Amino acid sequence: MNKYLLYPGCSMESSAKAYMESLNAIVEPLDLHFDEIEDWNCCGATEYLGINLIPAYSLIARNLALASKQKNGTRTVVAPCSACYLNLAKADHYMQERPSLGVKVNEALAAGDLQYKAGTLDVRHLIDILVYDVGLEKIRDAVVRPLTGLKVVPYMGCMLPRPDYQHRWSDHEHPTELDDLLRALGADVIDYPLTTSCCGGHMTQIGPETAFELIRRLVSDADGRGAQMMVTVCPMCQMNIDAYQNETNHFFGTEYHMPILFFTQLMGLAFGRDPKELGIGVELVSSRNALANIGVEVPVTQEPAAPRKKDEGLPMPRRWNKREAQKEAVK
Amino acid sequence: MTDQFEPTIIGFTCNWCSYRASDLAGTARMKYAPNVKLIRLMCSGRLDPTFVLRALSSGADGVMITGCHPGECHYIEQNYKALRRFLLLRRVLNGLGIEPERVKLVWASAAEGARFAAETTAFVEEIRKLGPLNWGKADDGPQATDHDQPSFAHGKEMEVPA
Amino acid sequence: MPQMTDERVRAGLTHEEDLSLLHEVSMKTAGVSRLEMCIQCGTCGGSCPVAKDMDHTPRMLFAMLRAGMREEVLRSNTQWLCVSCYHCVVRCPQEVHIADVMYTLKGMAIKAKLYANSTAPDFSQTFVDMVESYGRSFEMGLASRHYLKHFPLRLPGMMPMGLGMITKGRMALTPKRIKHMDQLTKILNRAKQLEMTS
Amino acid sequence: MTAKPKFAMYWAASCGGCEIAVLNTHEKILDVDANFDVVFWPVAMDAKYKDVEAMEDGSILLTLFNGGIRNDENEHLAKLLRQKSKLLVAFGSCACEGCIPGLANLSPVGEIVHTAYNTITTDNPNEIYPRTSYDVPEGELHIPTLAKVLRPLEQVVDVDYFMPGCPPESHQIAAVIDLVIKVVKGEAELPPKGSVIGVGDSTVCDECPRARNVKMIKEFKRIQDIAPVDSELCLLEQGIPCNGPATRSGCNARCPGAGAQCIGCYGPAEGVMDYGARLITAFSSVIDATTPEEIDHILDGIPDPTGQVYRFNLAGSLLKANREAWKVK
Amino acid sequence: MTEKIGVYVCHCGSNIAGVVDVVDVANWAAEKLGHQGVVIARDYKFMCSSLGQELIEKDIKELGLTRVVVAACSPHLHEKTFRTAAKNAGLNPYLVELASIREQVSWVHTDKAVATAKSKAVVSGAVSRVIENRALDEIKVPINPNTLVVGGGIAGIQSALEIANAGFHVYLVEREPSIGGHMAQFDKTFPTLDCSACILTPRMVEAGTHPNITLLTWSEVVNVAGYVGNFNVTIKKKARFINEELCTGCGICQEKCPKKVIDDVYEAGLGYRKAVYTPFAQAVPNFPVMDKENCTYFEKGTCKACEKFCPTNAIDFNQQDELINIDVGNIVLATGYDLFDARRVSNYGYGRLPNVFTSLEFERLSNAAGPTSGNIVLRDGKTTPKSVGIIHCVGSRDRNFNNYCSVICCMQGLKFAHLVHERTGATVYNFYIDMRTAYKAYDEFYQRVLEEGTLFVRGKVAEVTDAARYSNERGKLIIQTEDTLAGKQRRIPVDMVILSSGLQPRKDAKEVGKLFGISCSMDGWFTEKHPKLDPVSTMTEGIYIVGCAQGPKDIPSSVAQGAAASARVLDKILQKEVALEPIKATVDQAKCSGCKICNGLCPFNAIAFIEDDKISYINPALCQGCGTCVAACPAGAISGTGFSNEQIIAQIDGLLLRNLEPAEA
Repeated sequence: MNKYLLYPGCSMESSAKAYMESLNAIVEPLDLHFDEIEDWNCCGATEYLGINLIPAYSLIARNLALASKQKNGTRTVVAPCSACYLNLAKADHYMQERPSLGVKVNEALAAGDLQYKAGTLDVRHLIDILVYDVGLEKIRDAVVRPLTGLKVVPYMGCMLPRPDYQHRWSDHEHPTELDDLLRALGADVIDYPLTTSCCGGHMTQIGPETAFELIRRLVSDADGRGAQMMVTVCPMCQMNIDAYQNETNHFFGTEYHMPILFFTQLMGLAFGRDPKELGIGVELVSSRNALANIGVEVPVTQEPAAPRKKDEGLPMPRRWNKREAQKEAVK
Repeated sequence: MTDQFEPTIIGFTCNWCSYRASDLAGTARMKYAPNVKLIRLMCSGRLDPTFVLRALSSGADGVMITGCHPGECHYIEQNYKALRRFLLLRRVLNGLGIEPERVKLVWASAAEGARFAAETTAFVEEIRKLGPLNWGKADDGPQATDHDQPSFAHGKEMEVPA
Repeated sequence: MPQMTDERVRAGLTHEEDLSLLHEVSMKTAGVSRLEMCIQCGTCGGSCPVAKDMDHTPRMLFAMLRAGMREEVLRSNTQWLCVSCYHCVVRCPQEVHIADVMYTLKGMAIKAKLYANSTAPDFSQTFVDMVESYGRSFEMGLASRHYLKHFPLRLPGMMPMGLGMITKGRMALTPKRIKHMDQLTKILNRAKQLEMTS
Repeated sequence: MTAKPKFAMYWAASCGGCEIAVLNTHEKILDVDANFDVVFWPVAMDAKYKDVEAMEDGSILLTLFNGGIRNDENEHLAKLLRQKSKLLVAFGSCACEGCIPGLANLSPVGEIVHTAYNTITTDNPNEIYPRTSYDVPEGELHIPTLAKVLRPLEQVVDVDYFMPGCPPESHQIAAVIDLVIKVVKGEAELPPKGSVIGVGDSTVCDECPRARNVKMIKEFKRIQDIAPVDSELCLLEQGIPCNGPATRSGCNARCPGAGAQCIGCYGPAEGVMDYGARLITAFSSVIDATTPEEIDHILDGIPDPTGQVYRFNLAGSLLKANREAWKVK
Repeated sequence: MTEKIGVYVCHCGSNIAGVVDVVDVANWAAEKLGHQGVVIARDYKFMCSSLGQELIEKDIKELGLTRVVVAACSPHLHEKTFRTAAKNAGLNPYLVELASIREQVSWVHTDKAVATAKSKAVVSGAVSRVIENRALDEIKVPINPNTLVVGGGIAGIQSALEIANAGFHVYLVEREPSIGGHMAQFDKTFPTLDCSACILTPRMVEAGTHPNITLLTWSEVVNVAGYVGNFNVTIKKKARFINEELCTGCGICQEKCPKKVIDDVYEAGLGYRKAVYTPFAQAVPNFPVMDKENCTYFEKGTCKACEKFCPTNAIDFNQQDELINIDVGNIVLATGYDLFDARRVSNYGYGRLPNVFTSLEFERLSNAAGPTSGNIVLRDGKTTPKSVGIIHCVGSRDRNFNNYCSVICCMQGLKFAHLVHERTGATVYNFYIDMRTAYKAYDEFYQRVLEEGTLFVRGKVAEVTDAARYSNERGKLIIQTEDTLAGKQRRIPVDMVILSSGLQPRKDAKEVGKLFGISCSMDGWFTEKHPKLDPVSTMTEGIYIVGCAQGPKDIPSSVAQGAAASARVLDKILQKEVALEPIKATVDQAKCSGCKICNGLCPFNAIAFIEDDKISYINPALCQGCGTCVAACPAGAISGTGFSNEQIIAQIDGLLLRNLEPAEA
């Protein structure tokens, strides 16, 4: 059995729930075992690094420190989210490249009785594990319902193959790991030159118009190449292309309908799992028509409820208040 | 003059790169710490660990070994051999209670006079921080422990059975 | 700073060249920035997916850093538009850690309060606040609060999406907190102290 | 009948194996008795220091002195026997270069005494330690005082000949005895003063029967971690840190011949200033790696490098001891 | 016996005396080092002047000095001067030691007291050391007048012809079936646009027919033994399966051979050849070679079409590789370069996007004798491009690939721009970081290409893609770059992209270097003895490097180096013998245990193991004197002259002032 430490990352609990569910569904046929890092915290995404350097790296390093403490017979940390993967790998790398950073981060960690010696863990992405540890052979063997006829573009996104501190990927620009994996599932893989182009990242939040253009490029090229769906390895990519596709269409006056699923969801399908347990159907750009090509019926999920009567926008959580938090902590 | 400790350091250079680097530092009139006295070898591969041990036992506080950069050895690859010896030597010194930092390996090409000067000064400062090695004095031979001033081992009263 | 002499003012030199700027940015960057190695080839500006929206291409920004144009650099929107796609980083022939320099410039701009538009810094700050409170990020709160402040007009258009996310169970309505928040707080507080002193 | 020349043997800081080795010469021991008048040999016959003190200076022809100088008693006897002997031989590894007792030079005296008297081997709840002098009704009692470090004989007195080995091989002892007898009979000449005797002129590899090639090692391993050890091939080539290349020949490569690595008891080859330096360079020369990381990784296979290269020679090495041990007042 | 040592402290004008109290140093040496044998210590304004030298010579003669220490400048400057002075006075030159108190003291320190004290220590070290110096004699060896040239490109051909024309014999070894090298593949040569074949072919023919040149093509050097003047070289002559005695080069076998093979070497993968082939029409020699891997007979055991049709029965399927042994005195390495593999820059799409071409492919495309007869067309073989982008610095000046500038790519890119313009009239873009046209008539060529209307964009291209964003980009290759002069990102759609790929060391350069006992730089080019003053010699005497083996360069420079190395070789040949430095290692046979630890340490193969005696032996002529084996011998059985253990230990003690009388220490 292959054992790993899992760093799920925040989105796996919410926007990318389908990723988590489908991951859980493929663990057993591939004889994988993941132990979640206990009490892991957010990696800071691309935001924290822009505010403060040492706190940002300390935030990331807490996870590494917890992982290195947690003994389950492995020193490999697996992150399914590309941004998390990059942050963890980057902290590990820079703490070595610039030792003074490592010293300071450890000083901060010491305040929480933790420490981390850079270089003692291997930080890897889920697809790296699947392609290089499990191997395509074993994946191929587990396929019971080949995805023959499903035309997909593999979308690796940017933070996975770059900057690639540990030289884990076949290429920075056109890595083929996802292509190979999807081919092993029997899908029709279309060569996608934009496979590592950016989905817009946080620009959907801070500069939507910039982001829409990036999303348009990706969706339009995939569409132009006759893809029925895009396949991704990253929650952020999935979120941007799925949730903001409609907005993008509005913005440019286009009518693209390009569903995007996680590669684990397709693996689950190929392994014969029920679409329901793979979180299929929760995407906003429905994969129903695409999957109909291979005879998979997408379960009906609740359609958006009617807007609330009062035009009050989305419910807001209360603003963060330190005192209240302390009270809550006392409870 | 201040009373700060002035380390005595022996430096070994190879004939082709690092000695020429020190020549270049000279021709460029770069100033650096005067504590290092150089011995020119043909190659850092000539460096017998005996030389380092001898220097340390004869009163040097540190030893600086210099040679061509890896891959640029005049003798093709002999500096790698120096590197291997150096790494094992440091481990042995550590076992003998000598801070491994007292022996340093610096690669400097013939063009790197500035690097040679900077590394020399930096090393002198590192050794200054470590303080004197004092091995030369120890060489005078050990004195038997004093009867009247028993060390920790002899300090406790011996209980005589009744 | 030396006094600005009349002739300099007459000559149109309105600022002092700050030759330490490059070094400062380099030192504040995680890892080894190699910023001083830039040969102005333009690989970064050519690679950038959002270059067209930037005030300056990254390359130009680096030239400006060299020229000591502190204010212009920190006011630029370039660092805020960076999407961290790392295309420039892996292609840069001089191995300049461009994305990390962008992070440094963001931090410097926030500290100097020099940014043309507060959307991005606010977003980062909101995100950081969430993480510092819960230990996890909380998309719902983040997105809604952020949009409300900066794109209120866009919000109605986003509503179907937001609702879709909620009804499909993809957006939690309440944030999740890690168990040992106290530990994380201690670590971050210490880290902030260290940041101040370094 | 002319008086037989006088012979003495003394045992300072050592294990006693050298004495056994002399007895191991079998009937050759009878030649000693036949040709010499044994005047002082505490392990074999009763004798008092004062008897030796009473002897005329230079009256003993041959003294085999084994053991290093660890305390003031050892030092006193070394000086005394030097004074009384024509030929003083540093006999065995301890007298020549410190040997195993010399490894105590890696620790300050305090720690040594503490280890001996108050760790797992000794139940000492009241922390009682020996004192070097003690008043009893009968007067003041003395026990020898430990020196800071152990010194080989040569560091204390002038030595005529050195005969290394732990212990010296019996066939070599026999040969030396034969030689001295011949010299006494006027049939042979003594080697130059300061010579190392009872040894070969090269290193252990010279006598080692194992086949050898150009060596490139990817890892060092302890011999017990290799299975099976190739019985025909050079041990160093198999990654076992064998001290043979740097160790003086004369033992007929006894250990490598028997399947164990040489541990270096015969000390350095002729003219070598520091034995450990020779082993450092021997081991590092066979490492097949170029980056510091790789090299360090390979070196990790030698867990105690100082002990490995100075097992027998620490007290006789250029640095002689650990710095902490020196520093103790 | 005690030595009589003279110590001479140089003022070097004020260079030394300005910082070091030279009089004090001399007095100190006389007083404190007297017991070591210092009988005279003097200071003098300029020791290196003839008067200074005479001073030493006079003392040697009159005082009977047996050792001399000169405290002056770096030994690299004047060691030879003072050794010669000693020699003139009858003292062995190796009994002189130079103590550097200028480069290592007065020029780098400012405090006079400190500098004087350090000078004393340095002098003390030299005095202690010089006592241990031994008289040494230079070693002289005769020179074999034959020369080996490895590599039959333009540099090697030039070198071979120069030596052969001077009347000495040359063996010219070439790995490929024909000499000519990369130059034979080119169409035009910059900046004059001479036809490459027109200027190269006569040289090839001359080399092929020269009575003093033995041409060994389809051959490789497999072993080199010996040393300057006396190399023994083993060459493997690979089986051609053609009897060269009988073959007339008529070409019928090629015509009849049924097996077509993609020609990856000469045609850069754009064209075909047969299984039996001469790489090109003007090949020298013009005997074909049988490609065993692809020959139907070797594959299936039948065919032999070539044998059936050969009019002279020259086909010999039983031919074997042959080892040839030759003795030569000097070796010239002209092993050339490999083209950078452009597939590594995956963002340029070579190998994925059909209409991205490498420079070598373009050379073949534009060559009238090439696969398209000189028509510049797209990969479909017929469409003429309307717009072409030429990308400079592909794989060069880039830490992801090669750090260095490949020198020729700018001019190559300009040449391509000109050829595209001239032959197709297409719009041409050149994308560059810096335009490097620094050589005679090169910048003029740049001007000419500017005049022709080529569009220059200053910016390193970020990517070449077929992912169209806008309608004008459909079906095109889009070159995305920052136009750094305009400060804007641009996307330029073109039909064809040409990558001006860089040069890189031969992939086996390291092994070849090891074979010949020379070193490679970090980048992998062979290292010259001195980058400015001795660019064709190497640290191994008798081995020279020319052309791109030493670093990227263009044709004129390669030719110049080829000729330069020949002058060095001829100089050696005419001297008839060569003196070797007597800094050598020797094995004490009695002490050697035959442990073989030193055997793997010598990169010059100077250490041999004598099986009969089970001991190691060092060949003094091969030994370069680095001393690594001396330091390594675990038995202390190896000693080295010039830098003996005794000398160095004495110098350590001297520098640490351990050599003073006990009272002084």
